[in-house]
Amino acid sequence: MVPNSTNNQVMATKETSTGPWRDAWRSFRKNKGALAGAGIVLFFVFLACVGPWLAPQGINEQLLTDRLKPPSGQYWFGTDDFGRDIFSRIIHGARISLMVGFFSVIGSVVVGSILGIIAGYYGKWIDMIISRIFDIMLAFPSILLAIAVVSVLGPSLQNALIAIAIINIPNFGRLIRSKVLSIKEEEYITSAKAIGMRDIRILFSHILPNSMAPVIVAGTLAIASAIIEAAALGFLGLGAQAPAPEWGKMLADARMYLRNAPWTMIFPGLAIMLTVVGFNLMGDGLRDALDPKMKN
Amino acid sequence: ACSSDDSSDGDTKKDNDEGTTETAEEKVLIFGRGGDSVSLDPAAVTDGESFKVTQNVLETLLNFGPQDTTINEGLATKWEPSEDGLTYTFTLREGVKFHDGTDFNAEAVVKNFERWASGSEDLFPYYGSMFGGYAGDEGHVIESVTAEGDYTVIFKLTRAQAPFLKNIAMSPFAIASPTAFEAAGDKFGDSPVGTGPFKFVEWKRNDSITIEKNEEYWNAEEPKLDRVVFRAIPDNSARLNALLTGEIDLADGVNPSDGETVEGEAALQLFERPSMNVGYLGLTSTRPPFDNQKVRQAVNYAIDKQAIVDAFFEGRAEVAKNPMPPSISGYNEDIPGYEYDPEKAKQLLAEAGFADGFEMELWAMPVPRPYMPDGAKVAEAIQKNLADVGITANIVSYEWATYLEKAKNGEADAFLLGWTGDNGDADNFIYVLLDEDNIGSNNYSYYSNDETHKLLIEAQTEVDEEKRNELYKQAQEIISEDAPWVPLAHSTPLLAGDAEITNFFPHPTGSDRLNKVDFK
Amino acid sequence: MGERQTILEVKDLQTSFFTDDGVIPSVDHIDFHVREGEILGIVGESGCGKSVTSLSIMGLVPSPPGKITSGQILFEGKDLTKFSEKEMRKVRGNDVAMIFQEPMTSLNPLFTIGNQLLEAITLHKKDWNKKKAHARAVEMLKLVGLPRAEELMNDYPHQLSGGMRQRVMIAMALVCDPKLLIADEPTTALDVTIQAQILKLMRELNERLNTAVILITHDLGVVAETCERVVVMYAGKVVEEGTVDTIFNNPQHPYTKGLIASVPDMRYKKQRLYSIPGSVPKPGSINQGCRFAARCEFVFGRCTEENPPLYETTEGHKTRCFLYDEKEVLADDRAAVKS
Amino acid sequence: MLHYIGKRLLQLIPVLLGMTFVVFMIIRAIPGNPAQVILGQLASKEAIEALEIKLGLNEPWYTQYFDYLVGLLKGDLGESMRTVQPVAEEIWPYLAATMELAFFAIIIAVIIGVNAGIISAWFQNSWFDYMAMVLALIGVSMPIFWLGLMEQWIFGIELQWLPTTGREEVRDPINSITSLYIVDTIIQGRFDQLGTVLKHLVLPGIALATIPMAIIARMTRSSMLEVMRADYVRTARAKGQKMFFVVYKHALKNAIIPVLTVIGLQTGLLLGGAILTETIFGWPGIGRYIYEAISFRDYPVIQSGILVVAFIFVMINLFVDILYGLVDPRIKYD
Amino acid sequence: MTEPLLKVEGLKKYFPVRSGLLGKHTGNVKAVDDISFFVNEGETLGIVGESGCGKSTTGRMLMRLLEPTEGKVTFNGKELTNISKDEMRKARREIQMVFQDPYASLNPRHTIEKILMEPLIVHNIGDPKSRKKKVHDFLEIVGLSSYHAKRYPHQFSGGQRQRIGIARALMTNPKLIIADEPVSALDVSIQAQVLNLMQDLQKELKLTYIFIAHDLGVVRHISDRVGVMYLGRMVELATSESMYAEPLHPYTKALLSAVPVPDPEFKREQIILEGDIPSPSNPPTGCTFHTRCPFKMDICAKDVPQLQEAKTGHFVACHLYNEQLQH
Ligand SMILES: Nc1ncnc2c1ncn2[C@@H]1O[C@H](COP(=O)(O)OP(=O)(O)OP(=O)(O)O)[C@@H](O)[C@H]1O
Ligand SMILES: Nc1ncnc2c1ncn2[C@@H]1O[C@H](COP(=O)(O)OP(=O)(O)OP(=O)(O)O)[C@@H](O)[C@H]1O
Ligand SMILES: [Mg+2]
Ligand SMILES: [Mg+2]
Repeated sequence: MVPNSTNNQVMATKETSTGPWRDAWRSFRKNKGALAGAGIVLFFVFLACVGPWLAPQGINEQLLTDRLKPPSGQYWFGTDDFGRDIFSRIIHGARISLMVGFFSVIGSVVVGSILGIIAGYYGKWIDMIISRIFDIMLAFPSILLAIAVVSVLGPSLQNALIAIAIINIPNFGRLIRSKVLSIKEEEYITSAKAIGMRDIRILFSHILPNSMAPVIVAGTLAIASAIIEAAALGFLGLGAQAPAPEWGKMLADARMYLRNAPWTMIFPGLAIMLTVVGFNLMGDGLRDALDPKMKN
Repeated sequence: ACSSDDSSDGDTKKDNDEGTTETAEEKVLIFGRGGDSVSLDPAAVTDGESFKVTQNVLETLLNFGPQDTTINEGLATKWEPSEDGLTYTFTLREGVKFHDGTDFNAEAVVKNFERWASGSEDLFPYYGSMFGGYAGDEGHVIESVTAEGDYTVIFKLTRAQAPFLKNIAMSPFAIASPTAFEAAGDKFGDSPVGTGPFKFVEWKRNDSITIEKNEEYWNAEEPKLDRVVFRAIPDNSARLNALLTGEIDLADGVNPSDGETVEGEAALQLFERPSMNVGYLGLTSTRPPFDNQKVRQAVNYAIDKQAIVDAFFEGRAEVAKNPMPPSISGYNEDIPGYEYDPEKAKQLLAEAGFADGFEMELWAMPVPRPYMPDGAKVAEAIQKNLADVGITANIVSYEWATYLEKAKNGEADAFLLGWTGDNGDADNFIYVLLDEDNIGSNNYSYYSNDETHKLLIEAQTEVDEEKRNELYKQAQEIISEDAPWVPLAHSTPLLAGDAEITNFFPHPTGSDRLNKVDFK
Repeated sequence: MGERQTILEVKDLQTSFFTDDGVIPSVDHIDFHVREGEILGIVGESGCGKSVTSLSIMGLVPSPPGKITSGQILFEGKDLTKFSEKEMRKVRGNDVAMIFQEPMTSLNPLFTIGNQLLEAITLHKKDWNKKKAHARAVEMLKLVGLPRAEELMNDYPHQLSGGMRQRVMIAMALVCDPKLLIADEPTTALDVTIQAQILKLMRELNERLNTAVILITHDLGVVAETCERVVVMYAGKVVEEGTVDTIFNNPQHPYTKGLIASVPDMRYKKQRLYSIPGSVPKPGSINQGCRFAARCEFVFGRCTEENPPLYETTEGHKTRCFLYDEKEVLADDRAAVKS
Repeated sequence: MLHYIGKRLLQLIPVLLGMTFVVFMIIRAIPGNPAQVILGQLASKEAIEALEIKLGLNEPWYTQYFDYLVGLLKGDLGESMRTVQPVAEEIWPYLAATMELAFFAIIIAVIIGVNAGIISAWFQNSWFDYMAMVLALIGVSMPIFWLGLMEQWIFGIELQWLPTTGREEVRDPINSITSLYIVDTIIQGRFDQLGTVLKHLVLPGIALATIPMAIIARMTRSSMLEVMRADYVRTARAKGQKMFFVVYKHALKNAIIPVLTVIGLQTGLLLGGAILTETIFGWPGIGRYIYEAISFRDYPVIQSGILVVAFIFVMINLFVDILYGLVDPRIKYD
Repeated sequence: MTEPLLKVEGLKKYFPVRSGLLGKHTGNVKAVDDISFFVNEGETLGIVGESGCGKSTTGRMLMRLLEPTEGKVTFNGKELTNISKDEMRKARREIQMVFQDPYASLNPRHTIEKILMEPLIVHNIGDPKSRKKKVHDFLEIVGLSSYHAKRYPHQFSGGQRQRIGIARALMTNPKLIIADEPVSALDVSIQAQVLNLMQDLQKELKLTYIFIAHDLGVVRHISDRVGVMYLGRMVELATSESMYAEPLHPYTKALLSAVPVPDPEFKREQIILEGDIPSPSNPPTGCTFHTRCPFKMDICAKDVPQLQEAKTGHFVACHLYNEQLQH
């Protein structure tokens, strides 16, 4: 008699077949800022993918007779001191910046996650050691660490990427460690234990998926800062090498033309800012959508 | 022994007080530059930023000309070489006092040379390299330095050294107060005491060095300025900004691209430092394919030097064809140099068996230098030129110290580098940069040729100027043919200053004497 | 017992939340009143709008997204909904005070008990000097039965147990002699033995100070033991109102009946609990008809079409159910069936 | 409390020790020989070898490391290979310059960031909130060197309002006693000079403050939003407290703890991470000092410089942890 | 008398309190301190007590979700406290648990189907198809529908989630279910639904329950026997009739009298206890209740009273009922 009473219950939500991800997407979709951010990011991802076919010029088509030409119908963003089309270079550069962002963050997420999970899940002395390593890395002035790493490996885009990945490891490591620690205490973990589940399965089936949301959020935001860090390394001459159109390097190279040919600085600067704003907006939106604590 | 320190300290304070009360009439020159000095003991350092300061605090026995490297009076008023070139007699200026009040005399000169000769390369690096080593070393050129009376010093050499007088005129061999350096020991470089037109006042590390007028300077007319402050502003653009805002009066290391801007500003003037340098693309002749002379020549033909000079030196440089600038005696005008000729280059490549080109690393300097204001950009331009003849050049760069070390180890295929002369002697270019003796040192391209070696060694001891020049010209011919480098440019480094500045003559060595400088 | 003055009258109050999912009327046209010195209980299940009602009275509905969308709250004849924020501030803590459900979180953890008590005093007694205020604070702490009152003034909330904190909250609410005290589930977070202490204290204080109390709770037992009159809420509506005795002895609304029947009684063992089928509707999901219709055993056509009004069946006993509409012939019969 | 500090300091030892080790190994992995760098391009092989012996570079790394640690224990930070000065003596003016700049920046960042965050949270979704958050977003999205150059261009050159480089008006130099010019000018009563010192701080200070300001503003906002929903905030309002005091007294004190963490972290980051700002604004700070030491392979300077910066970083964070206890009586140190 | 399904002897759980530099062990939180009881097959044992008295700790130790500090748990003749972890894991097939918080105990990222399937996969029961069928069957059994299988926990109300929690506990056909405050978080009307469901299931599936709660009414309603805990100790254990009709321990008396009864006409003498529950990290000596006890004697502060049978089937740990004292 009791069971049948539920059939006429009013369901809590009208839509059927939704999941946490879909829910997150719904809340994300409502957030205008986040959508704008995602739009910007998608736009740059698009550029990165098809840029080479879109750009009117290659990355190193010099025309020394057309040096430092202001923006015009022919050169939308003007030309640089080699007479190269800045517009084309920025389009090509999207790929570099996104690559640095994505891969460095993936690198630090992978390494950071492994260390963080081990520390958080196994605790005790392993946690002690890993946490101390994180402390050491965090106490390092990060830009100096990056410079030192690039100095060891030699300046190149790939090495800049590695350096940025390294300096971000402890951030992710600590994030995941604390997440694992808190999820470990959740009741659904106890309930998984209560049904007799093995530790390792609990780790992969319950703890990991549930710690992903903050990692995705932090990762998106970290991509933003990685792009800026790459630009800073580029500015110091420690990033991508010529003639790669890395935006930070373009800025650094153009710095002496700030007065004579401001477009050489303005456009790459705007490109960096826009991309970074895009990732930040998207990250904030994801945080609101994925991190229930922030939900009102 | 401490008295000298104390008195100079006392002076400093007193003058400081005066300084602050009389700011209105004081003539202060603020000289912005790219880096700080390492030490103010000129003998102990090799960097130009140190000499920029010491040049005005300590003086050498002989001076270079105002804008060249001819030999002029300094602390010595007369100098006489013996016939065989083994003995030099210097007559010293009388009535000169060090800033600490002690007398400048022959004794002081002897003590300075004794100090250097008893040192080692890490203490007094230039002494060893210019005079063949230190006391007791086999190659040491200076056999003895002796005082005869108060104002005569006699140098005895073990063998003739052609550029000896030029060496004596170099900044590192400025005479310091023996009382001071004996008292200060290692710390002498913190507060140098010399006879120069300016006295050392204060050093705020990485920020500023202040020197002030030496009221007791032997030339009563000089200096005109009351105080000079050397400020370190590493970024070229920022330095120029500081000049534009009036925070500094004179800026070293102006980007060629900013030359026009400065010329366009009424309140500013542009100074050109006479060129005494060479910027080049070194081709490591031990590394294939650059062990092939034809390939090296092909690369020489492939690069459009004029375009590079126009674009990245903004035309403020002379296209180079020899390893040294034309202002140096012994320069060979008759060398034709390599014209920009991609066809010829391709042909040579084909002859060498590289019709389809090849792939190589092209090393780009990570730092600006007067002889190469922007290595990375020059590299990009070269990369393009090489691509046009079928050579794929990948630009690589290392952090500066690594760059030099790796290049020195012969790890580079082709690398950008350059050299600013120390004393304006041909030896200081050709021998130092291209002789087989200097492989593993400054001969980064690993060029070795017995013929040039013979010529260059002979020239070192040849006292007759004519004959010596002839030897160098021969060497240049051979080098041009062997093409271990692509000489690119002899640049004219730029400085910018307040329009009010007068009598500032930038010196080709990079160390400027400011004793005549004045404000309108 | 003489007829007491009504000090608070809530008329047709509607408070809505303007959310992304639309406008949710969490409190939907409710009416009730409180008389001087009485304890009025408001019961209802989670989410039925009890807290929103009390916050509406205090003018503390979080805004945005909440807003009082219609109705009046007459406190001593003056409509609080028309008050400016400044006027409201004078009322809060002074004429109407409130204590909240969670004694653990309702005190600011970073300030001493004394500091928070004194704040409550000096806000309204501007002319009192420090000493007087302090004396009053200590007096109140003693009044609510806290030992070591002087020392407690310098303690921080975390140094106190839950029961003690709730006593502090009560002291703080009563410090300015309010005419009305709203207690929003003051004992829900406490253990039974501590709950008994607090409820006893509240009854005593009510008698001694003659402060009117609105006691909000979801525990029918608490209501039965503490209150004089009861308002039963369901999904933002008042469904029944009456004295404690009538509500418990003669519940009329099917919801009230079900509620009372579904509580396990400690005194005897029921073979099987009565259970109301289904669950509480999400606010705003039912706009038409009686909100309880979907769970009601006695549902009939009209229930899902019209919104039932409050029928006053006997003096002071009101029910929002068509079963008590005189027009409904069947009503009496049906009601008889159950009770 | 003292016990707690002692314990924390003890815990620092392995971190700092690990730190020295990491730095030691990394810098030795950088290709390039200090002896070569010191002696310059002219140096002969023999000279380099001789200098290596003199600098102890020929010893195996563990001997060098051990010697360095022994030196550290004696309070000896080593001697700069380049300037032949004891690092301990040399480092202070650089550190002072950076500290002055970093603290100035963090103070700007805190004052503006915290207040902007509070007001944004208080008036959530108001135009102020939107503006402040958009600005904060742009703040974290801007490469700092580009901001610095733009600042110089606009406020220095075009408007001529503020000096663009250095710490002082060199025509009227400051008599340095502590190397902290603000302190120096005050103790000497030179308030005119204090003005110029502050003026010099403005542009680099703003460049440096931008990112922490934005981060602090966002952090404060979200922390405040959370706290403003707390029950005790409602309690305070129910007492009849003014909104201003509710926000600035009750809510802020609770919201500030996560913000303090951020402030501590950011202050620490500024100390070592101001290299670009220091370069662009010709600021003789520790970041540039270490950066240049890296390019000169001045091992002792790099090792000790980074160690000092890291030490200050952890000390600041320790200080922040102690601050927590002052703010929050629930936190006990034992 | 047959052997009880579960027997607990001298169970203890001390949580170490660490402090100082190296985390020196400076004391213990005696969360559970020497309790013994048994549960017969098919019956429901209720455990009541105020917050922090060690109810959940006890429940968790029975399944070794927490390792007991001391004591013996025998289930179905097997001593659970000395088998290996892996064996214990397997033994959990027989003992299952229902948790208090219907929101926190379900992984928000898994569908109901996945949540319910998990115990079957873990214990390797059946093949995918039969598992699916079983999931659907049990959804029906707990009063949900099979179309709910594809949904996520947040799409259900609290009562529905608790049904899911119960279904999960039933998936492996356990003998014993430990329910830790399964209805505390639920509204009254929903609470009744869940209690009814649990009773129905017990009958149908011959389940044994250990039912932990703090609501005395609920416990009385569902339990055959009731144990009362105070500060880590079991102070009274009896059939629910006996316990509610005639509580012996002063604490139980006070507890029962403090419970508000939803009947305005019901009048009784309330025993209002003074003060708060002491901290388990620093429990009073002797009888832990003596600090609040209205009938305190000298011995109470000294000796720990043992749980002993005062009447048939009615155990109490109080010196008032100590035979030695009575002569
Ligand atoms: N800030 C808010 N935003 C949106 N909706 C709200 C907000 N606060 C309350 N509500 C809605 O108002 C309804 C009534 O909430 P209220 O807090 O008054 O319930 P309650 O009866 O006090 O329940 P409980 O017993 O859980 O305290 C809730 O269903 C909720 O959806
Ligand atoms: N992991 C732990 N470490 C230290 N102390 C603990 C731990 N778990 C529980 N305790 C303590 O043990 C005591 C008993 O806790 P337990 O959770 O068993 O109580 P409970 O009776 O279930 O209470 P509630 O009704 O609040 O659920 C409490 O005082 C608690 O603080
Ligand atoms: Mg409520
Ligand atoms: Mg519990």
